[in-house]
Amino acid sequence: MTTVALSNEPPNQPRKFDVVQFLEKYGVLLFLILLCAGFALHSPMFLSVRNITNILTEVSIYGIVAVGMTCVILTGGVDLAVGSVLAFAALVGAWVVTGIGMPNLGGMGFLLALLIACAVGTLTGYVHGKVITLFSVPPFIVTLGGMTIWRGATLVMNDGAPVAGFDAGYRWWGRGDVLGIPVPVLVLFAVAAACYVVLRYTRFGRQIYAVGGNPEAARLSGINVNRVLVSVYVIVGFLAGLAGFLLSARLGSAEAIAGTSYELRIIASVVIGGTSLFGGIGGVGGTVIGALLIGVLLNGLVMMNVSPYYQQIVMGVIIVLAVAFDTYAKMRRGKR
Amino acid sequence: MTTVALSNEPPNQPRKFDVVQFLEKYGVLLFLILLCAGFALHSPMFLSVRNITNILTEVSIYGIVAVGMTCVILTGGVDLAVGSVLAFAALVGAWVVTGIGMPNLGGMGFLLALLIACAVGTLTGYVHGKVITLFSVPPFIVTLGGMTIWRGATLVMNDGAPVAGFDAGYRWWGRGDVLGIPVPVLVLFAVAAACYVVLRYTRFGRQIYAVGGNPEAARLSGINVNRVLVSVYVIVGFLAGLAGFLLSARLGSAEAIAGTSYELRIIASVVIGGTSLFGGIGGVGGTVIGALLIGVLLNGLVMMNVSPYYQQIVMGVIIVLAVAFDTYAKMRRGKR
Amino acid sequence: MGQAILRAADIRKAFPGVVALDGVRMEVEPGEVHALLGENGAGKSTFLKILAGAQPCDGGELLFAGERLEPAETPIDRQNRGIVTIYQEFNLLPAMTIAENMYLGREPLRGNGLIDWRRMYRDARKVIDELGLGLDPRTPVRVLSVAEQQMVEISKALTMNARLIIMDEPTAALSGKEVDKLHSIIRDLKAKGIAIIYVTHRLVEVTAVCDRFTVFRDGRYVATRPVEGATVEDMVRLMVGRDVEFQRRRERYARDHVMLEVRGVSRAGRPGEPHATILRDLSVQVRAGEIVGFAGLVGAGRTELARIIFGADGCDSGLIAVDGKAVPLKSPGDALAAGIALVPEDRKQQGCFLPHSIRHNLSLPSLKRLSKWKFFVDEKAERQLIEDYRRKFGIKMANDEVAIGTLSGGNQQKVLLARCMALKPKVLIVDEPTRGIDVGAKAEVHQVLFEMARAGVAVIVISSELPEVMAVADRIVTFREGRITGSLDADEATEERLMSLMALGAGPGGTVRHIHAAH
Amino acid sequence: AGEKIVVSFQNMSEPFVIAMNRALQDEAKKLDVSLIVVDAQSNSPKQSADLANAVVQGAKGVIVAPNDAKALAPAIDDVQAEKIPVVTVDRRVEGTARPVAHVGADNVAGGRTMAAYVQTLFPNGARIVHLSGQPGSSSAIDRAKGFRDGITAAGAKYQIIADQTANWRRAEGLTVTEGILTANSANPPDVVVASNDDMALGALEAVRSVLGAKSKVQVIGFDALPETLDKVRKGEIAGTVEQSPSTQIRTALNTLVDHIRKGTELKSLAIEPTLITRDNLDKADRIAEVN
Ligand SMILES: Nc1ncnc2c1ncn2[C@@H]1O[C@H](COP(=O)(O)OP(=O)(O)OP(=O)(O)O)[C@@H](O)[C@H]1O
Ligand SMILES: Nc1ncnc2c1ncn2[C@@H]1O[C@H](COP(=O)(O)OP(=O)(O)OP(=O)(O)O)[C@@H](O)[C@H]1O
Ligand SMILES: [Mg+2]
Ligand SMILES: [Mg+2]
Repeated sequence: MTTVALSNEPPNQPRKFDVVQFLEKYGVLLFLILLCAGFALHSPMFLSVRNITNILTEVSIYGIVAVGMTCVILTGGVDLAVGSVLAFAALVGAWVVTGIGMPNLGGMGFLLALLIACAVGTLTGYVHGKVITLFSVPPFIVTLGGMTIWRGATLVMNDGAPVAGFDAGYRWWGRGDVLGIPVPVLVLFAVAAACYVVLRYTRFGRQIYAVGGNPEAARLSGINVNRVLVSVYVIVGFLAGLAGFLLSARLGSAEAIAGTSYELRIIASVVIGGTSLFGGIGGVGGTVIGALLIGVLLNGLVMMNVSPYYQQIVMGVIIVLAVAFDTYAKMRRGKR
Repeated sequence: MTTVALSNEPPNQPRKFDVVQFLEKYGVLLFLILLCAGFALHSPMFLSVRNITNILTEVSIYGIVAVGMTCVILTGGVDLAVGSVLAFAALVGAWVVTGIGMPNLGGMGFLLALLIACAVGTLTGYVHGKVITLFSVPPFIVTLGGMTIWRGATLVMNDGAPVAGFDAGYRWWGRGDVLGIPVPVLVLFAVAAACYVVLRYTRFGRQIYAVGGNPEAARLSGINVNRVLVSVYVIVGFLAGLAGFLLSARLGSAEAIAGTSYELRIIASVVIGGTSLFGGIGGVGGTVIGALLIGVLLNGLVMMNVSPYYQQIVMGVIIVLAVAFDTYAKMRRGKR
Repeated sequence: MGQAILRAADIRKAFPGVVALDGVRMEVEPGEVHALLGENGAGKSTFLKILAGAQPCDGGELLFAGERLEPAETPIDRQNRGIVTIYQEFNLLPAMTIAENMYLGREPLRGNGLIDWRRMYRDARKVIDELGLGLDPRTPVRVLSVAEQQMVEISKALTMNARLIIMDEPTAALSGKEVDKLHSIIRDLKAKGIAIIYVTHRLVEVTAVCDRFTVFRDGRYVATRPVEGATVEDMVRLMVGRDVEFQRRRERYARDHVMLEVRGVSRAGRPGEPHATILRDLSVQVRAGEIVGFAGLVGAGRTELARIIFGADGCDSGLIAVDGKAVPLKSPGDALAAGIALVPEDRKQQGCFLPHSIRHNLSLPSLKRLSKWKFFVDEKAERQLIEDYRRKFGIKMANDEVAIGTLSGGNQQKVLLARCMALKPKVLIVDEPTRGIDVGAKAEVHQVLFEMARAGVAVIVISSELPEVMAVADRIVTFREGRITGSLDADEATEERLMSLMALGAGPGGTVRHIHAAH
Repeated sequence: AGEKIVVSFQNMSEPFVIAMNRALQDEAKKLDVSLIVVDAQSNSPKQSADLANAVVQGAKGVIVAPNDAKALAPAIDDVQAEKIPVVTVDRRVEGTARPVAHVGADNVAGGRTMAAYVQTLFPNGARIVHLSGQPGSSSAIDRAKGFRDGITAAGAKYQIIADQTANWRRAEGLTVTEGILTANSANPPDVVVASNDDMALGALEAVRSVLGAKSKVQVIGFDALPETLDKVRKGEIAGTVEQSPSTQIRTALNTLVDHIRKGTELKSLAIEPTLITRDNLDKADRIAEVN
């Protein structure tokens, strides 16, 4: 990647709002809107409330993890283990509550599952972060290891079989809604908003950017680089656990193979959203747009009845186009 | 990643050979040797010629691609499309020669398949490189797109069905041997040696390091950065095509799903071998060791009949350990 | 006047929000050393990058040796024409060795087309020795100090076949001895008919080596004059557009209270690590309100000691106390908490977050103070802070949201200084604080250091410019080969006395090195 | 074209599914229905989303080859709640609110068929190498379960000496088997049983390369791919279990279309897994594709 230094936006916003500038800044968003318009023209049901709800629900699961992944990538790291952690955390949670007999808890068993899933996710993230910082092993390797380790652990747990049989309270988290908005979508909004605030308005957020932008300068600015690094892996682990719980609630079963190859889709969301894999540049707004782009593509191509094999081709082409368009818009903006 | 600086060697060699220093420099190699010793103790057949041949043959297919991937990663890029390109190139090659009736070419049909596979691989790499440089889209996105595009194309080609029925000349490339050394292994040696020489003894090799180490400095030193970038994707594409041909020769069929998720194993080989994902640091020697480590693990754990679920756990742990050990050895070396 | 080798006319260049060059011109003759002067942000580096082909210009005409230079030409095309550039910000590859950097893209080849490593190292060694650098060409660049990196850049330029060498602030990081060496090389080059464009903020150097000078102000051409007959004051007046007063002497604010105590710091060198000088039993006391200058040749261990005090590097033994309390030597975070602040010498590697905004760069270590509800950044207070320092230092910027990487070198340095000032430290260590800062701003920086001292801060100034150390410090501590060799009151310090303390008994190359044990 | 039918497959790069899809396209032409085929790429959430899309797209009927027995239940409930008839093929779903018609073979039974065949081949006992599919996928679990249960029931003279996975892949089938055969080269196994044909074909390559072309080690597969059938005919592979993909999907489509057009009841149909050996090759679904 040749254009690291100059082509990018400082991680803060202009003070006055300007539509053209906004669209040029979020070229992918513009592209997404055009894409949606295209799908809507072709298939009238695309913009139905029902379909939009479908898309958002589908997006929310990996979108939640992608928000956490943004923090990790901002530090110049990566987490390949998210898919496995998602499955592991959900399975442990579901296993414990169904194992000890859920109804006994007075209908609140799901809360226990939620807590356990999040705790497991957090813990795995902590382990990754500690190994990365203590032994200075590249995040790619540590989380690649984590990816197979937690997947293996998931398979061992219930001998590869899924755990099912949740009560309505549990299922609500995946299938319920509040004022018509599905619960997972609400969770995604909440998580994205929280992360946005953290990255943009808090000291910790600034530290994340600093560590990714120039680790040595960050250290000399008094930042505890290792603490920041561990924190971002903890965050993404926690969110993977949360997403795992929501997914199991949505599917009504916690599968051992859940989230397989999610890591790529999640990292893609982040990168499509303009966050640099080299760290220090990007943000959570772009990630949500990136996740939506993938979700819209997956849905729209099916709606248009593109044959599955061709779908893969079209999907690849459009993703590349979207990012190329984004770069072009940014360049144009730089030229003015 | 906070520890970029420490873990690396300038790409020039010590003048005198020193075993301790060598082992500290190649900590992963030492680890690999210890690992082999462990397996050998446990399962006597591990060190049999037969088994070593097995391991080497298995390693050679993805090792060949990993050599090319080293060049890509040295420039700070990545190629996620290698698995798909491998399948696509092999299938096109096999499809053409079986389609036009192989034996007609006087037993030399396989040469045509080899040529076609390499050409297809080269072409896809060229496309990736051009898109990356012309539209300044991050390599991650372009090759992620490529990954689904070429896989889709492969599935479309023969409607997802494998192509089989190769003659003996074709099969020789995957199953034959020269003086007891399997052909794919010889190819790996040749490819690795060639790449080593290129990286170490040619201007082009230096340019690869320069582009990865500091693209701006490279540009100001008069290096045509875009040309170097396109070249490395061409190289890895070519090698993926070659590996695809060898794999189809080995299996006796070119499958549409060949090489699925190979990209991760290949990138892992490179990173385990000490090449930095940020570019500019590393080399092909480490990559071969990394590929061997993965191959030995895959084989050794099966030889020991470790249950598949636990295999994944053990595998993850050992890979992280190996790299941690490597970092430790390098640090120790720095301290003396 | 003879035929000009370079003629630039009406060069224009705008960046978003800034007009960097507004129709500047310049003429250089063969064998001439032509100084290019101007305040920070005047557009010097931008102009030179356009000459070098590193940046396109928006308009104007360039003639080199009678030929038109096409705007589309790349650095390599310009290099082939014989225009060689030493950029203000280094462009070295840290993981590569000195020789590899020097010959990057032009490696000597053997008959079979493969790189001739042996010859490359031999040739590199020759050039390095000519410069009196005393470095092994196999040393990786990442372990070099800033001064050494600068010398590598110069060596690299000397290996090319040049007709015009562009030097953008080549001496900003060098101490007297290296500067003299460079000047003698420049004279050799000049004798060979090679033209040189020389940018510096140390105006005495202009008098020493240059034939003519051209001044830019705010992206505009001001004047070209012969050096003969011009005084430093004349140059300053042209640059700034008014007279600048230099404060020669000032009051002293030193109190009796010892603010910083450094006792018995020792450290064995670690090959392969940056900043690896051996330190032997260093002890220094700095009182509240006192300004202590560290003087020494390149590699004497000044930076090393500063980094140890700041907790950035470890040491084997020693004690640091601030205000009577011992400080753990663990991390910069601890040091900052104890009230020690450091402006590092390498602004690109250790100081700036290049793609981030000026605001984020300036306020980062002070965020604790600038926060509300514990975790949140108080952006109003933050903006106020930036505004204060923008005014105080005259930082030239479009607004505080632009990336620091787009600032001129001198302005970046000002932001980093402001960053440390904003911390309101008890102990302030500045390593080459005025590196790349123009004369006017330099006086302002000194003024700020005095203000800090008056407020009771203990200040350590490391500078390779002896006149600067002598002008600023109350007391000067001299270093040689990782030892402290003396401590002189500013009143009794003369350049001769300092030089003898800094260099006496030094081996070839100024210091006894212990590098490259890596091999 | 006629009614819109949505067909959701679990993974369209699996040879078994590819065969199903071919038969499906053919049958759809005959019945004059308009098909929307979607690929879940082994991803339950995606398949759920695809089913939700089916409703939006206005499907008149839905056929699902579920990626997971349990995870698709809610999505199928949703489809049925819209009064859209659903038929599952290949695998059953569990835990739906209302029963779902199923046309397919039982993978556990298929596994048992393999175990029975091992007993037929080696009445005096055998040393067995077992290759299962991708860990966690439900057909892998079921086939392995049926097989292991069958072998355990057959007594101690049948011994699984190595139980590994090759992730459904041919290349892994080859390397894993090579490793196992080398480790046991002092006392080679009698038979390699693989949960799909791709792995079996890989294992066959391994047997040949480690033990030579004349080796007596038998290989048993699952799915009856044309490539395998060819090898069965040549005597290189002992047998393969068939679940008649084309029959399954044709029956499912016909049942569904009849229900939509004529209001007939949706009936489940169990397809018995059959063992294909040299003796009954002609019974194989795809024997026509073998040249
Ligand atoms: N890439 C860029 N993007 C935006 N503005 C830039 C860029 N490069 C330079 N500038 C602006 O152009 C102006 C001139 O900068 P330049 O670096 O040429 O100054 P200079 O004369 O070299 O100053 P100094 O003495 O501090 O090095 C400055 O205001 C700077 O902020
Ligand atoms: N063993 C070694 N290996 C490599 N480099 C070494 C070694 N010892 C010393 N050096 C070099 O010498 C430099 C020591 O100089 P340091 O920066 O500590 O002193 P200084 O007096 O501040 O000099 P400067 O004027 O360069 O700032 C180190 O930066 C390093 O580059
Ligand atoms: Mg400048
Ligand atoms: Mg220094």
